[in-house]
Amino acid sequence: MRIGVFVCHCGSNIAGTVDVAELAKRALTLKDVVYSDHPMYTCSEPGQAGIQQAIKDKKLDRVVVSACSPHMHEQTFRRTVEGAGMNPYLMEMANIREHCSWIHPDMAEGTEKAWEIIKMAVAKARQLEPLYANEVSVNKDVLIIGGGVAGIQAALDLADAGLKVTIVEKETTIGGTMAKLDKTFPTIDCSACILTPRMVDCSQHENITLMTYSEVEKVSGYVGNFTVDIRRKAAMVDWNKCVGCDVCVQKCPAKAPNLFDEGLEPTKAIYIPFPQAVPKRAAIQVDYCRYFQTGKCKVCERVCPAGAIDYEQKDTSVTKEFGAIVVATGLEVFPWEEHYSEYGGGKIKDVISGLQYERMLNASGPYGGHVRRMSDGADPKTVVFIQCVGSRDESVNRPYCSSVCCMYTAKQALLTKDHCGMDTDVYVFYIDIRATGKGYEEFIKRVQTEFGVKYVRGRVSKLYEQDGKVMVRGTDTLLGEQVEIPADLVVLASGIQPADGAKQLAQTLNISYDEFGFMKEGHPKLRPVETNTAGVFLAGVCQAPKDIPATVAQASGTASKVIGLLAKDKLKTSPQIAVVNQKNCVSCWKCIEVCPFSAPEKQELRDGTYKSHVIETVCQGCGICVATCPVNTIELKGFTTDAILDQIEEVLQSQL
Amino acid sequence: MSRQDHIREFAANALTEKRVDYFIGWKQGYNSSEMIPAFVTDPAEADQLVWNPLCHHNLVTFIKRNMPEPADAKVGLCVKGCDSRTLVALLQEGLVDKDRLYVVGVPCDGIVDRRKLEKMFSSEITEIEFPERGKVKVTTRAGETKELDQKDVELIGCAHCRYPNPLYSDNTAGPLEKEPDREETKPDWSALEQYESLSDDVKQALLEKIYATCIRCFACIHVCPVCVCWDKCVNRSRQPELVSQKVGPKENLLFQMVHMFHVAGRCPSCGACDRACPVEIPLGLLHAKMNKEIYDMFGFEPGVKLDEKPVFQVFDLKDQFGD
Amino acid sequence: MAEATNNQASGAATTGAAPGGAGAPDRPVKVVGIVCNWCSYAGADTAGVGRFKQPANLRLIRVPCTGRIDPLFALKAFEKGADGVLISGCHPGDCHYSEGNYYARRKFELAERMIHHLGIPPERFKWTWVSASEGQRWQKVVTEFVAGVQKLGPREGKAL
Amino acid sequence: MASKYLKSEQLPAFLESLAKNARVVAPFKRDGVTQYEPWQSGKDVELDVLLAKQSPKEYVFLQTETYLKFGYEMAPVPEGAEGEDAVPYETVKVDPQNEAPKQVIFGLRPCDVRGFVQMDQVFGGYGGFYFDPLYNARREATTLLAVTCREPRSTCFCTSVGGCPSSREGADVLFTQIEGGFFVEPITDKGEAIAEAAGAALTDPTDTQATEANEAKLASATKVDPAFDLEGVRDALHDNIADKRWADLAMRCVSCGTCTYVCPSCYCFSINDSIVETKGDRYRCWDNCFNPVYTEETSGHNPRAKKMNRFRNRFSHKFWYYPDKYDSLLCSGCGRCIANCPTRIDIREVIRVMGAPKEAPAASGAVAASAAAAAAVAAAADTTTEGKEA
Amino acid sequence: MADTTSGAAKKRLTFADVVPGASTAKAGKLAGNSYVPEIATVVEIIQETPTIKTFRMRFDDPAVMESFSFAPGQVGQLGVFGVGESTFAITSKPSEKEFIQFSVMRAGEVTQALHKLSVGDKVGIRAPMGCGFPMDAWKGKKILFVMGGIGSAALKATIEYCLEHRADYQGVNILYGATHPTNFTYQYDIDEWQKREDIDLTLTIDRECDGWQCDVGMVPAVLERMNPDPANTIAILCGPPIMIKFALISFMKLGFTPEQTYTTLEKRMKCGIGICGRCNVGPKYVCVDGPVFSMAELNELPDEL
Ligand SMILES: Cc1cc2nc3c(=O)[nH]c(=O)nc-3n(C[C@H](O)[C@H](O)[C@H](O)COP(=O)(O)OP(=O)(O)OC[C@H]3O[C@@H](n4cnc5c(N)ncnc54)[C@H](O)[C@@H]3O)c2cc1C
Ligand SMILES: Cc1cc2nc3c(=O)[nH]c(=O)nc-3n(C[C@H](O)[C@H](O)[C@H](O)COP(=O)(O)OP(=O)(O)OC[C@H]3O[C@@H](n4cnc5c(N)ncnc54)[C@H](O)[C@@H]3O)c2cc1C
Ligand code: SF4
Ligand code: SF4
Ligand code: SF4
Ligand code: SF4
Ligand code: SF4
Ligand code: SF4
Repeated sequence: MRIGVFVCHCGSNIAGTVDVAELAKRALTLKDVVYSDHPMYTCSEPGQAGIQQAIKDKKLDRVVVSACSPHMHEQTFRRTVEGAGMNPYLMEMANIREHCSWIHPDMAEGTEKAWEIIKMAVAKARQLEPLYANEVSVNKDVLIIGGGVAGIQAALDLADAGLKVTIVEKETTIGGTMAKLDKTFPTIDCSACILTPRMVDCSQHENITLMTYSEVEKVSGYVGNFTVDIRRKAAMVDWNKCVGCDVCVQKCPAKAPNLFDEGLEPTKAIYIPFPQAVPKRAAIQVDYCRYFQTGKCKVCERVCPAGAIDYEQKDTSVTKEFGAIVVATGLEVFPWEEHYSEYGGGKIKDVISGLQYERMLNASGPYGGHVRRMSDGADPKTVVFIQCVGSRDESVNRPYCSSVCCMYTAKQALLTKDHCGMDTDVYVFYIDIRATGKGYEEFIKRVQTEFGVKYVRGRVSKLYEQDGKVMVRGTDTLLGEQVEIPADLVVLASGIQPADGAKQLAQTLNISYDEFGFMKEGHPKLRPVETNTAGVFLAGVCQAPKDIPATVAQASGTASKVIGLLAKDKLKTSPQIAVVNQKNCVSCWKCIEVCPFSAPEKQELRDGTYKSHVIETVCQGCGICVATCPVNTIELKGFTTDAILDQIEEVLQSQL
Repeated sequence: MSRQDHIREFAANALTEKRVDYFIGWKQGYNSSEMIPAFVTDPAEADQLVWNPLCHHNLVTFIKRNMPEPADAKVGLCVKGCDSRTLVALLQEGLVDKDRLYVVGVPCDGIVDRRKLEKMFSSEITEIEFPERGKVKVTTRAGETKELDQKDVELIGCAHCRYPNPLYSDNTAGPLEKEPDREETKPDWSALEQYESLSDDVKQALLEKIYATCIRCFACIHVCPVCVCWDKCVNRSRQPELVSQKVGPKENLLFQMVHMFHVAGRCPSCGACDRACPVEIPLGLLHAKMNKEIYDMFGFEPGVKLDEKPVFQVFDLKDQFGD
Repeated sequence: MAEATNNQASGAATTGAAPGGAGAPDRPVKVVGIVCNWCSYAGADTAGVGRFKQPANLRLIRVPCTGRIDPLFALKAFEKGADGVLISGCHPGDCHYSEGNYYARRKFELAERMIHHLGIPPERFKWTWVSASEGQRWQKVVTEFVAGVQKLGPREGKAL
Repeated sequence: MASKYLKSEQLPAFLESLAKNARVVAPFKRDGVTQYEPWQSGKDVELDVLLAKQSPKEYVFLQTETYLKFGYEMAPVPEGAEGEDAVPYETVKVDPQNEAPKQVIFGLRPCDVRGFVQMDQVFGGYGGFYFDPLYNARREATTLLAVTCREPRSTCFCTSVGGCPSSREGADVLFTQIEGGFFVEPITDKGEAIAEAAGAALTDPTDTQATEANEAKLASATKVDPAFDLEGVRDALHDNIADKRWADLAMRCVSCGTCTYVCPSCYCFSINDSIVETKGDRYRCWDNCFNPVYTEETSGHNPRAKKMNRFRNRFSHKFWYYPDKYDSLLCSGCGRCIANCPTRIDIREVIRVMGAPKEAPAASGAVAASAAAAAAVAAAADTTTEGKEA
Repeated sequence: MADTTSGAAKKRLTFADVVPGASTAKAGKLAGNSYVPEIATVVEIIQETPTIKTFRMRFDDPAVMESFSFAPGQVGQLGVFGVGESTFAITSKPSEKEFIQFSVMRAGEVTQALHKLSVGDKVGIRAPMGCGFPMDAWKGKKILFVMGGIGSAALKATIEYCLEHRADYQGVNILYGATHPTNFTYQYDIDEWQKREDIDLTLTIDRECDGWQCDVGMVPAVLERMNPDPANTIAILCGPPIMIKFALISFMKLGFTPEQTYTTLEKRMKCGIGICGRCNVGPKYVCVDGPVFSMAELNELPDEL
């Protein structure tokens, strides 16, 4: 073996406190080191050329660059040696700047430590093996899970860029939460007016395939080559025939809860969520359908002009291949009824959630936009809003801020005045106002001053019914006194949480999530739309609470990342990954158990036994499996156990 | 019917009816003071099987990776309370095939520590009888005979056994033994206290002395039922060479630490390793401490619940240690 | 045990260096650090960039993730004569591979307790979390740890 | 050579005299376990426990023995050198190790001694094979002071393999415990030298003491239970090589190798290197044929992959392979492997079953006093009266 | 072959009997410390196939180089200090005096370290070991070499010997198989052999491959097609265990007797001098009784190959 050692001066950055010339000389006494040099700036043009020259002249087969942090220049020097025909992974760096010269002002001390750092690097270099990056071809289709505004935005961006997109949406229509909203803050423009055209775009775009009423069941494969099983739920209606005429819904005799209207008023067993649904197709909720429950009825079948009803329909499953996956599963309203017994736990009719109120305000909602008391349908005179229900509340395990409630409460307060008249008393109980977006603070001010909404700082401790009113008891912490307001209607700014089933989906996709089920980004700052599983991206509230502008921005960001990824025909995967030496594998499967990416799999050998095998393209090279394998038969290339042990021994050599 | 008769009858039936190809139990060794594992294939030999407080072998060892051949053989097996926990530990990880096993649980009221006995007599022990429950009658080669209380000569773990009744079995040999109230009482680690109270230097010196005697025969590892890699043990590997093949107190102790980490969360302190060590190294000292700390960290007892996973193969976001 | 000559006594024989006499009790201690690439190695870089002075007793080994660190590495280091072992990685929740440090902390915690059981004072082994931005914290961790180890002094002639 | 008498009280003084010129090793009890250990004054030799846990072989055939030290050096580049000359080149220095301090092992049993005799053939170049300098250097520097067994254990079977509890074969001095002390018989020159060096600690024995010693020897020989008939064992093992009963017998074995490590005659070893940076050593250390990776080749192919193969190898080695090569057995009947096996695998049983000719199935239970045992007793009686050169 | 059963020298030898440097064959075996390798320097490295390199080394001590000789079929322990030793067949020409050559397939630890060597690096060699082929006894016979993969290394020296003493043998016939054309070792020699009239060389690869002109098929099948005449022939077989297994069946089909069929065994070994007890197949030790065995001998041994 022939190792070359290059001890960088880095101007005076290193040479100032480390005797680089001395180290270069001493390096020649190390086993296998046949060449050393101490360039002024190793990373500079001449410095790199010097390394390349030495590789050729001295027939070096390993190079140790003793300079700055590998985070700084590992890539640089890998390219350097590669340029001289050497495998890039045969270069090792010794960090004698950040970890030495810059923190040890004493020359003698610094030089001594640098010497040991170099020795360790040489010891590691001896263990290095040439590694070769794997290339995999890339499927250019993208799967988007969730058809809310995030999914829609990403889909359109991607489709416009020429990529084929499939949206899988679990409801019968796309649109998500935003489709339920009335107006949107801070501009008070109509939610449907801006969303529905985009929904229609989606359905008409030649590059977009909509798969509504569907769910992702199984995902296998890896970046560029995912295989996904998608289950399409049986709607009991043949969607190829259904024209969305709504006749069946009108004639259906069976009532069913209307989830789109957040349960305010019932719909029918056969339903179309809302008039602008895309696709606009009917589906039967079999649990409520008279035919399915009693075996008699079939009214819809009789009335359907298209003959689309099909009571025998079964779930179907399709398997598709994708190159990238975008998760945009959005949100769900915090189920406050289960947690806030002090607010009546859902038993007081005139206490409703913010999203229910959106439906109430909405002109296409159950009450045509008429705000009314749920108990008697009367116009409310006093409306009280309570913020932070299920947000920033440790006691219900929701310590995070839902980020949109302050704003939508202000919006709803304003709309209340608008719908019910300026003389309506509107109170908002708040803890802090978070209005950080563009024009948001101004909006709040307007609501307070222009519309006379009374903001009370404090928590509401109890809601109870008295004389047909909802008594709101709380403290005004600014005044420091108890307040009690008899309200006609109380709207809870219930917080938001990840969509139902987000955790399971994350597990299916092998991405991580926090304890609430929000999916985790690759890095909070630097990789905000990627996940740690290559090829899986995030958009919208599934990652963290955010409002529509932020959602859309993130969705477009994601789209551009996906485009960037799929612009390549081949993907290079890092070769610094785990490999199983199957000779010694005892099939204990602990590696499979612990790998965060499900990279190891059971592989059947010719003799019928099973041994572990790491799928190269899935492995991210963390090495958790390596430290877990009891027989140490998995090696992490580039960080082998032998290399680590050799470094340990090298450090302690003088100790022995 | 005594437990022993139950085992014999069960084994004979299972073999006759071909429900199992082998039945693993205990039988007498070269004299009545030694019980050894028995592999019975012929129903007629079932009456060799015995059950008494000398049946210390943890038979789960024989089914871990070197299950009797052929690979689809069905095996009948006796387990005591502590043995059953090692079986559960293997089942938790899917390392043995439940469907090939027929497990006879043997409720146990304590196993005699033969080594403790040996140290009480100057002459070789040639005969041990159990005239009544709780009594041990020992006869030596020199002809000396002595009757002892079983409780006085039991294995160290038996006094505080929390699971005298097998936790996994298809059939139970006789009535259950009385169990401690596990809600009320915590595991007892008083045996460790004396060691724990020593100073660091004294501990080091003591360990050095103890581990200097290890001959690296690997008996401890090979009898350990939950060690699944015995034939590929990393302690014998040169690539990577985690532990040198040299013998010396450092290496020997490191080698035990490797074993310890590999069984952490899976070893219920069944004591098989301790009893197998020819030079009588108190290996239980490590395992008991490990289990104590694991209990302290996770409230976890290895090999108790079938649906649990060993604690080091999983994690919990809410783990409370570290800074 | 048979021979207590250099043949059987471990380690010492390999290099031929005289073990006992070498390293007078006042020699500076040697601490082995094993850190993850993404947080603590970068944190140490940050400390360097900030010119935060640290004792020169630490030697760092870079691994991708704390999940890669077998607790036995620490024991191996002690076997080979390390005076202290420091392990550091990303804060829980920040693991580059999302879960590595959750597994790791369980193992390190057990390792720490067992290391003490072996008679190695707890001050000689530390595992902690330092993020890439926490240069100052890195400095503090290193300085305090090394000071603690130095106080106990070099380890000589111990079983492990 | 004249026999002597050593008073029990004189034993420490006697050992002290030996310790002047050599290291003295003897069985001692520590924490209830008897082992051969270097003697220090004040320690009480343990002779009541018949056999130390391990055989004394580790004092001659070390468990870890560094036999080569080596160091790489990069030859320094001459000042001002250029081109190829400026490339440092590697040299390696090797330094063979073969130290063998003088030692006396006291208190071994005749079966322990026999272990050495058997190993001597392997390491000593018998039959034109290689001569092992490491073993032989230590062997030559070692003097063996054997003690006649008083109370054979139930696992002893030396008489079945041609030994006897008072055998002089291979010993330098034989001690026999009698009333108040030991009857001491120097056998070889080395033994004679020891006796001389002991000086006044040894006295001339009386005739009664000689008779007493004789009786003690005879008594102990008859106390060893016959285990099997050696006749035809080798051929039977050969014929039974593919017999299914091997697998049945091996069933209970856990393949640990304890039996081989405690055995006075097992000698398999491995060779390993260790290196830190440029300096390292090559050492040999005990290994055993039960080690599952013992014969495993790099490809993963293992000629003795099954426990049964390894099990069969050990017993066949002792009673067939070795005899074919060296014309004697590789077992001294000490029974250590039986007593220390975690599952008490009984070599006697194995030989009874597998060493019996195929057509005549082995009689279960003990074999009637075999010819070999009878002969051994007779021989014991013989050797007591007159010293015979080994 | 060593006389294994004589039990002749019943006296325990001492150092005095083993004079270092003694020259008779037997004393030579007993002389010195057989564990201490001779130091040699790598003088040339030839990359034979992606996983096989041939190393030529020269003993640092010129006297050792000069006196070094071996019989075809003999092996040596080649080691890298700090990593260990492994057994390899000596592949130089028996008459070669300039260097000693081994061909090493990258497999485990030692071979990996060997593959990392550069020219000028030091190694330790203990050679020769074991017994060679009874070349003298085979004079006047036809020799048929059947080899696969790295098995060629074991037979290389023997082939060279036959070619050097071509007149002594009635015929030299080589059948050499590899998985792929790039996996043939000694390509330069093969070219040479192909040109020679007095060698009958058949090359075969497992599966069709572009540009391949010789045979296609597994060695045993090709062997049967070749249909060699067993009369006055010695067959020597070496290759992976699976090839040996099936080639043997073919040989028996072709009418070869176990006595005229030879192979060289690979067993894990450490000491290489018949002590450590690792390479035995029953009472035979590959390192001293082998590695060369006739099938007749092997049939006597336990089924532990
Ligand atoms: C009461 C209320 C009022 C609000 N008012 C405003 C406002 O005025 N202005 C503003 O900017 N923001 C407002 N917001 C926030 C806004 O609703 C969100 O920012 C936005 O809807 C997030 O979009 P999304 O696409 O991420 O999620 P969503 O709109 O929730 O879409 C997610 C979609 O994914 C589908 N899905 C979920 N799981 C799966 C699965 N497993 N498989 C397939 N499909 C799945 C869902 O059915 C849904 O269609 C308000 C929020 C609430 C609760
Ligand atoms: C007589 C003989 C001749 C051989 N000739 C050649 C040859 O010419 N070219 C060649 O490439 N290979 C040859 N081999 C095989 C070669 O010895 C192994 O490939 C080599 O030992 C692998 O060692 P390793 O250190 O790389 O593997 P590791 O698995 O790391 O080896 C560890 C130890 O196991 C031993 N070992 C493991 N496998 C074998 C094996 N198959 N044979 C012997 N010892 C083993 C070695 O002693 C080594 O020190 C020969 C083997 C024998 C017995
Ligand atoms: S290194 Fe191991 S644990 Fe990490 S991703 Fe790869 S296979 Fe999974
Ligand atoms: S952890 Fe290791 S031994 Fe277990 S299955 Fe995975 S690779 Fe095999
Ligand atoms: S059983 Fe005892 S002597 Fe044998 S390896 Fe284990 S601890 Fe060491
Ligand atoms: S380590 Fe010992 S106590 Fe623990 S399971 Fe294994 S044999 Fe039993
Ligand atoms: S094989 Fe057993 S009885 Fe024979 S010498 Fe060895 S240990 Fe003693
Ligand atoms: S016979 Fe006993 S001691 Fe020997 S390997 Fe088998 S179980 Fe271990």
